[in-house]
Amino acid sequence: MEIEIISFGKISEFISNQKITIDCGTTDELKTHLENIFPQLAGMKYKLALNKNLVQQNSEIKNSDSIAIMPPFSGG
Amino acid sequence: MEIEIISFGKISEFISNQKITIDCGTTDELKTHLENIFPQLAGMKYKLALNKNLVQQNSEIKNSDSIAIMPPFSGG
Amino acid sequence: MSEKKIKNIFVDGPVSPEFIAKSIANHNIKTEIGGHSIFMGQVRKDEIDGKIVSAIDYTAFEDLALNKIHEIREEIFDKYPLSCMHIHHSLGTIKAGEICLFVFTSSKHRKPAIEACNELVERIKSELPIWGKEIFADASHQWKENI
Amino acid sequence: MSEKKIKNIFVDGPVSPEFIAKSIANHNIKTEIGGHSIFMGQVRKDEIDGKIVSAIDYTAFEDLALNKIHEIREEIFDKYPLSCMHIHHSLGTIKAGEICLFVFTSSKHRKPAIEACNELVERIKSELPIWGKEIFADASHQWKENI
Repeated sequence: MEIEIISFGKISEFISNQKITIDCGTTDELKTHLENIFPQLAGMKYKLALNKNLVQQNSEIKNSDSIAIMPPFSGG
Repeated sequence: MEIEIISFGKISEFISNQKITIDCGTTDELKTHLENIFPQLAGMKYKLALNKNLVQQNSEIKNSDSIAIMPPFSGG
Repeated sequence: MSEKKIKNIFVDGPVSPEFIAKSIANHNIKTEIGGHSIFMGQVRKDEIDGKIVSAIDYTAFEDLALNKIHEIREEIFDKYPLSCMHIHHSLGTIKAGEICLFVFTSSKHRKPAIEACNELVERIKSELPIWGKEIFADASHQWKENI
Repeated sequence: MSEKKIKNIFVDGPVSPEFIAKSIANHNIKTEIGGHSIFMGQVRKDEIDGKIVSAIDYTAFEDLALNKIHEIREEIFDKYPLSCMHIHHSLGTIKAGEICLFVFTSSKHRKPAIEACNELVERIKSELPIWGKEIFADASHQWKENI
């Protein structure tokens, strides 16, 4: 299936917004996959959002979902 | 000896600024004296200042000293 | 940044929003500051026994108050790493809705500014010889009590 | 005073002292208010490894941030008896000395305004998907980290 990847902050410097095709069906599986294809991500703290909701536990991904990859927040 | 009395807030409504002649030599004695001549003071919380310094313990009064009589503060 | 000279904190009448804006704007050259904390006291249109407060008339024992706030200022500067501290209290008649107290602290990181501001407000209310007379719409009055 | 519609908190560029003054002035008709608490974040000209920060460039995941701050807003209104709550965060390039965050709470008595303001600032910094890129005078950069 195809999902959309958007990235923010420091992570946007090495992962650009793009569509990718994946086999995996959960956010935990996606993390492993992302860390394989973007090795810089492996050493970093980051959170995912699935369709604009912060991922707080392993969640199922469906075709056409949007996944945001976010480094630690630094507003204010 | 003669001292100057100044008063503030609620207390200024029944004790006007004035000079009074007293025999007593300490602020504790003065309090008793003031409560005798101004009975309304007896039931109230108030603090004294001697020559613009808050009286925190019994202090000696000298001729021409200035005594401020102050009800609880309500600034802000 | 302890200051030796006694600063006046009293202003005649309300503290205006324009005055506060100017005070804030003055800090944009102080580029070591990361956080500002402000407290403002505003006169409330309280209802007391069926009567409406229309204003508070503030008086102070000014000499004593200025000595005391000087002492407090030094203590707060010693206790917290502050860049700036500004305190303004109104005297005279302040109408409901107007600002009668403006406390403004600034520091590199936010916490000292926030804590110093809170502590200043508490100390101003409990330690400064200032009195508020609540004026009702019918021109009667009662003396305010801080709780 | 819980609000149902999602309010925008983002402003392009710095929060100006005039905007803050106007925001304060708007409250003089709210005569049930007795205390206002304000926090302002200002961009610091930090020196990092010998390089000077000249600005911070803020970006956000706006949809997620606005949903989250809406949730926070409701929780804070439920927790404290507030009359008003205003939150503004800058996006884009904010120069050193300029204000990038403005949080403003008001209540009848001072404590709820003060506590709500502090709690909002902490939650904004830790829970909103906003990122600051520190731009150095030589045009290089590093990503800000909140401590």
